Amino acid sequence: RENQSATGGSAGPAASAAATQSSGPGCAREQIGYPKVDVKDAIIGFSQSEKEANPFRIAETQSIRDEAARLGVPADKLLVTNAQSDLNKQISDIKSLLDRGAQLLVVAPLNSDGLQPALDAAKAKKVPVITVDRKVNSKPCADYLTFIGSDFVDQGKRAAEAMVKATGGTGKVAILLGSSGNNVTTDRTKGFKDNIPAGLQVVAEQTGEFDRSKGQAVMEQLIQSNPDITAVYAENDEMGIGAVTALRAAGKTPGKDVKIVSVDGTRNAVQLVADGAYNAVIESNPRFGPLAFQTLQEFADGKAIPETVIISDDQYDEANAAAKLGNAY
Amino acid sequence: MVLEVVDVTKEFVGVRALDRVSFKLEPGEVHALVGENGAGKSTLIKVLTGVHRPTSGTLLHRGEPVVFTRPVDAQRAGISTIYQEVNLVPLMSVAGNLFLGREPRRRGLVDWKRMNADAAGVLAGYGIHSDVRRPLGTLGVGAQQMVALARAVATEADVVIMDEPTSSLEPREVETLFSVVERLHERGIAIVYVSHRMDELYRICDRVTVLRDGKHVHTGPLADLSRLELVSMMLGRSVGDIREHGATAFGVDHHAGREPVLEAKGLTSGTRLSDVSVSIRPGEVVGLAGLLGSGRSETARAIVGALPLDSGTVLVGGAALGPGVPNAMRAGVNMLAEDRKAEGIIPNLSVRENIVLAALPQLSRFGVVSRDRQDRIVDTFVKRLRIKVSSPEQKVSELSGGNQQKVLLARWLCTQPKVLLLDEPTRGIDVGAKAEVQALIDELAQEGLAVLLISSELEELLDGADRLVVLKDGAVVGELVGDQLTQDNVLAAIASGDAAAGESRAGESRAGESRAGESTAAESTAAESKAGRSGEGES
Amino acid sequence: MTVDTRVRRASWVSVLQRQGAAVALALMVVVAWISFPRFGSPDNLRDIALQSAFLAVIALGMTFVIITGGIDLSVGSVYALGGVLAAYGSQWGFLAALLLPLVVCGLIGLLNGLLVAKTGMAPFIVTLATLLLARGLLLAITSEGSTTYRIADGSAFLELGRGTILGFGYPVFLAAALCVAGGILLRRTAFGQSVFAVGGAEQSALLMGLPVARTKVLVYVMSGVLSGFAGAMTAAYLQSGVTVIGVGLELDAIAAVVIGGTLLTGGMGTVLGTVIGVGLRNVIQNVINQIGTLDSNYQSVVSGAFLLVVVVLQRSLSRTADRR
Amino acid sequence: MTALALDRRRLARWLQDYGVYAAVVALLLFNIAFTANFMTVGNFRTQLIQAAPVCIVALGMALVIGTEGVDLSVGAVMALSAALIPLYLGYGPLPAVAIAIVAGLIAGMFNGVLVAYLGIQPIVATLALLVGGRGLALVIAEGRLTQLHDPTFLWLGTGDVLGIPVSVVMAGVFAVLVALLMGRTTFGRQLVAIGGNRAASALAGLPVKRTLLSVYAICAVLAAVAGVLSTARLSASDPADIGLLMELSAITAVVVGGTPLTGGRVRVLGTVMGALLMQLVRATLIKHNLPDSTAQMAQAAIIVGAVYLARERSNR
Ligand SMILES: Nc1ncnc2c1ncn2[C@@H]1O[C@H](COP(=O)(O)OP(=O)(O)OP(=O)(O)O)[C@@H](O)[C@H]1O
Ligand SMILES: Nc1ncnc2c1ncn2[C@@H]1O[C@H](COP(=O)(O)OP(=O)(O)OP(=O)(O)O)[C@@H](O)[C@H]1O
Ligand SMILES: [Mg+2]
Ligand SMILES: [Mg+2]
Repeated sequence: RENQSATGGSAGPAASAAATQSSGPGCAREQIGYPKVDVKDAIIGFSQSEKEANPFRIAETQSIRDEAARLGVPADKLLVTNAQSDLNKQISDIKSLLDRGAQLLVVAPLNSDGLQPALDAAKAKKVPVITVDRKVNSKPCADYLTFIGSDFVDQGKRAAEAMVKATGGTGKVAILLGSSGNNVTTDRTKGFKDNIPAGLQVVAEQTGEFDRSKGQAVMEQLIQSNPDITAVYAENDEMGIGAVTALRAAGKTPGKDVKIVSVDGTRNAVQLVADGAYNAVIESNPRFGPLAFQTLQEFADGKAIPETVIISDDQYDEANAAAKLGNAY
Repeated sequence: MVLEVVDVTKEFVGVRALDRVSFKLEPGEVHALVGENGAGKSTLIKVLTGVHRPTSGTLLHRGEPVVFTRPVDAQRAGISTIYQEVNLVPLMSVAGNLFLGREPRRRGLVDWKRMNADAAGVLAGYGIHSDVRRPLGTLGVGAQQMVALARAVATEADVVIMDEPTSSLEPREVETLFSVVERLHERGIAIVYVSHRMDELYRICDRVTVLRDGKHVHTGPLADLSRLELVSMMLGRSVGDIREHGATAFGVDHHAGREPVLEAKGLTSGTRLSDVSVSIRPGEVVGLAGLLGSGRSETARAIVGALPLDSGTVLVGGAALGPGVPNAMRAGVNMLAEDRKAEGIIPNLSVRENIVLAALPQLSRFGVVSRDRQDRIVDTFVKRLRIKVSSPEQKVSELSGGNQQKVLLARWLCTQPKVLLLDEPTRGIDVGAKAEVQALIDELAQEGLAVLLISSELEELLDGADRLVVLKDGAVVGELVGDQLTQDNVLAAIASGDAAAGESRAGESRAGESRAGESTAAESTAAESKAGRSGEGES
Repeated sequence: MTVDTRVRRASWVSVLQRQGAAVALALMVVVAWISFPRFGSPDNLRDIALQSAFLAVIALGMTFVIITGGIDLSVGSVYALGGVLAAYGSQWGFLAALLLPLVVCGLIGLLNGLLVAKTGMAPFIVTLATLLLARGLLLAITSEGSTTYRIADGSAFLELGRGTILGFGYPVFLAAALCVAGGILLRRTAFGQSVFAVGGAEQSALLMGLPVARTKVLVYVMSGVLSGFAGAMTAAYLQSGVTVIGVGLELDAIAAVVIGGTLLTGGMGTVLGTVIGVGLRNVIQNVINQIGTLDSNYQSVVSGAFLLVVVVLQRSLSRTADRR
Repeated sequence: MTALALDRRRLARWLQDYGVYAAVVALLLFNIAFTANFMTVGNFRTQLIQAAPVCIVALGMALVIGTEGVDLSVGAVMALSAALIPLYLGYGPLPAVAIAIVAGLIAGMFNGVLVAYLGIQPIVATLALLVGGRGLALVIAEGRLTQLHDPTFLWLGTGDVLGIPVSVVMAGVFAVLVALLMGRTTFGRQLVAIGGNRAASALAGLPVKRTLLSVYAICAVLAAVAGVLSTARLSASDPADIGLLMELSAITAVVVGGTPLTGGRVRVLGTVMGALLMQLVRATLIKHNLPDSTAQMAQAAIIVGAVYLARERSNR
């Protein structure tokens, strides 16, 4: 698995923003007749989906801003909106970005479905759209340019592999699900469940709504009713950390008695791995800035853009957590 | 028999409100239903109209056994009712209330223009000349009662039940009501009439049924009974035991102090009050006289700080009162409000809590209330005012109307005020208790309390007050003292300067008539023609 | 003073009183127009109208419910459920896509209505329960939210959400038509009168022989059907039955209704006020977007502040009107 | 037939008064019979700890509901108090907690002024703070969750008093205080009177505005306390998520506990039971590992069932 930076030498957290480009016919500017818009001189719109109230969103927005600044895009040419978790608002946001003259769009979709009207509006104005972190169920190249992000099913699969490594392939696992109805939840669950051996038995699957305190509350209940749980798969770090607190309160040693694997790569979770209270964290990389701008520039330059650009996700475990703590967000 | 109940019993939790009561209503008669507060009159009526379902017993309508499960059933069967507490929709317009459920329509849609015109016409016939578009709740209780009357009479019915319809009406409105009763009587409609005012009963009723403690005591022609006999039957005491006094139990004059304890000067509030001044001396009972809507209640409310003033001051013991009720209360000025349902009782609290409500701060130390002292006070007043309760812990909303009124009186008396403003204090109270209340007012005045008395019964005012201030359209039009206190003088004072108003009112009712006529011509649906007819009938 | 002039003045006063929100909206629009050049652009106005349309349909039903003294917290979930059902039904054609959500959501409304009217349970709690019920149903038919039903390209049903006249989307016209019909229903029919009466004084309405229970059931059914219809329109607009929409929408709808001058305790309110309330909400949101540079966390602070200013303004306007 | 009717009425009355208790007992029995490892001290501890914050908020909410109001801002107030704690924890746990509670007091007074003095309908007045308050909390916290390490402060979340978790003790103490407040003080009696008939209370000279102001203040202070306790338990200040949807949980607990939303009555012990019932429902659904869809529908059914039993019946 590659962890090398595609954007070159910048050090620090951005270092893990690498891409493994998946295949596909490729989408070139001439082919769809979009105008050439140079990234440095363009008005760029970024539509964020939720409040910047968790590490992932904070890092995501920051990465876009940083990269824009690095490329010398003036502050007033980067328009940023936030849909506050309201799908209709995100559509309005995107339309208003177009209205305000955005020539290139980066969108962090709130949901995989439902952005069609906004994409249509962009298409009508021949504005290329890159969706980051979440793929939309529309036609690439036609409705939007490309998707840059993680493969959530793959994250689940890697979590399963890490879990097998931590547990030796046997035990009773509890899954702390993300919010119901969210496709990230669906994918991370599928990837995990499809890839665990028969020896690992899923004894409980309950939603912690991606929230630390709910994760903690659910875990507290599960330890009481299933005292023999030996592993926890949390679909994000926050719930995993909540589980750690719950396990400690119940007198168990997280990381030893009960193995914990989660997805995200936030600093708090990686710290726990380094401390030995956690077993593995699969990164979900939020640093889309460099890749997104690079892709837009390549599009402007007439290169064919693949329909999916998978950002590389790192992985933290006992072996590397302490060393890589600086990469966590 | 239009309507008959046989052996009806109605039990509430802990109370047997009706105990094997039978009652027969003949076609075309005006049947009085009398009894003390809490005797079960309202309950019987509610059983007749499907509000309550009897615990046992049968109900016959034109000889057929019927079960009314909802008030609508009774209405469909031709029974129209005015309940004791006004049961209309306060936020809805006057016209909307009047025509609710039978709105005039045009092309299937409610015809507001015609509805308003019809309503104005109908109500003018009842002496109500207010804007029919304003919310009903802004009318006084008396005016609301007239609207309820107009509404009940307008529906096609062969039985009309009236539960204390005159309790807040002026002599003039009472006359209007009687003429309505007369007309219904002529049309052969049977009427059940509940009232604590003996004069009224003897004037309009043919037969009487007496209830006592939920039991049937007597039914027979009213003319066969003397007042004294009737009262003794109601109270369950022998004729000899009942003291004979005048129309009221008020004694003679009080010995009023020299300096007024309360002086209200130049009270002005919007269109409701203009420049009203009243002063009361300790030990004096000042009456406020006037017609429905003349601003008597408003004056009392303004004094106690419940009505925002444009100008004017209230002085208590020479010091100006701050705005708001709590300030007035701190200065010892209390008001008994006229509308006991909307502004009096706290329905889901117990009788005890309702009584001590205003006196709570006095009954508690460091904010902690003393149960003992509460119980003592409550006990005293329950006995003294003869409040009929199963226990002081009974919910006040479960009491009969008259008993609720007594609870409210007790609430104010136990705060030991300096000035007491009483707006219709004896409203709905039975004869025995009424005398008690009147004597109590006398006694309190004797002890130096200053009282402002508002009453729709002129005798009560004339006998009880030492001085009478006459109001008209929110302004003082006369003041009567001593020998001047006669009915004629009051009416004369009210009549003075009546010319202008009279003119405009005549104009309105004419407009109402002609519109009602139009509507009959423009018949297109059955509902329309029905509404048209009813409009015509009343105007 | 003759009755006529008195009548005229009273109604003028009450118009002003009721339109506190309208004044606030007018002010808001003028300020936005002056401060933000793009606010007045046709595209922006069309977008505001379209966004308002969905909420307006839901708030219309809510208006009726609130005037009867009730409340319907289930609208957000029912809206989402309606969208999913419409997308699901679209595989069998236009009619199925339209009827399926209307019927199911109407049934949820009926359940609300029956529970409220026949058992005397508090509407707040009944509809809170059906909020959960509708979400649960939605998750059940989408296999815990993992299946998303998409409306096939070229399906006739898509037009419902995406067709335009003069650039304004069909939903705008549909919402407008429904609101006009709703206004007439409320003001000009016997049903409307009993809605007011039930909310103003339920006991009295009962004693006056009005069909109290039926009225209550009907308003909840209306609210359910309208929310379902809004969901269906949204599905057509988004081209799929999105599972994550509608969370917290009930509060938006209630706020719009109340800001529009409808009394939460029942007995008073207008459809026009509600429409204005909905407009206000979306204009505020738009203005916040126009400001642009606001940090996302500040955005909610600002919208809270706006909400506050609007209610206080509306309240003080109606108070001065009251004093007259 | 009469006797039967009376019996049924008595049963109805009994259910109305004790419905929640019966429901709690029924659910306990169900769990004892069908849930593995239910009868353990640890399990009961868990249930009580989890119910405590909801219970504390619900007590305040019950007072507000008693005045015919509602407070939607409790969750946002929890977030505000949570956001403030890390800022002042440097000065020691006591000042930090004090500041968080003062913030609650200010928020409550703000609501109270809107409702009592400006006459704005409670639901919208408190909605403004619901929308804005959490945003403000996030602004204060710069959108970030902050891990807390002060052991004295964390003791609030993990410590015991006489073997009982601190938060449970606090909930108990508050329940007793609120019960005394309602049963024994002028304030309490005036509160229900105002909820029962505001116009009449005003005319009876009760300090209506002051009482309303105090009630909203108390409610928000209790919410702030719950925010502090939850933060300590989470050992992190998480203004983005703490107290999310708390307003609905609290209102549900109050109503399930038998306090009518129409005001004029407050049932303190019922409220505590309501909070416990909802906690047990959640626990049962999790322990039986039901999928979210079924869990939500089951919860709907249980709420309706419990409130149906405890509903006010008309006396006809
Ligand atoms: N809903 C109720 N619950 C319990 N008791 C009730 C209820 N309604 C009436 N009662 C009781 O029934 C008895 C009869 O009351 P009712 O209202 O019929 O008296 P009334 O004759 O109309 O008196 P008044 O002249 O004061 O109006 C009273 O003792 C009253 O307390
Ligand atoms: N007959 C009427 N015609 C027009 N308006 C009326 C009438 N009666 C009452 N009103 C209106 O109702 C409002 C309340 O007056 P209210 O009836 O309380 O005065 P009041 O003098 O205390 O009479 P009462 O005590 O007999 O009810 C007033 O603003 C008045 O304009
Ligand atoms: Mg009576
Ligand atoms: Mg009066």
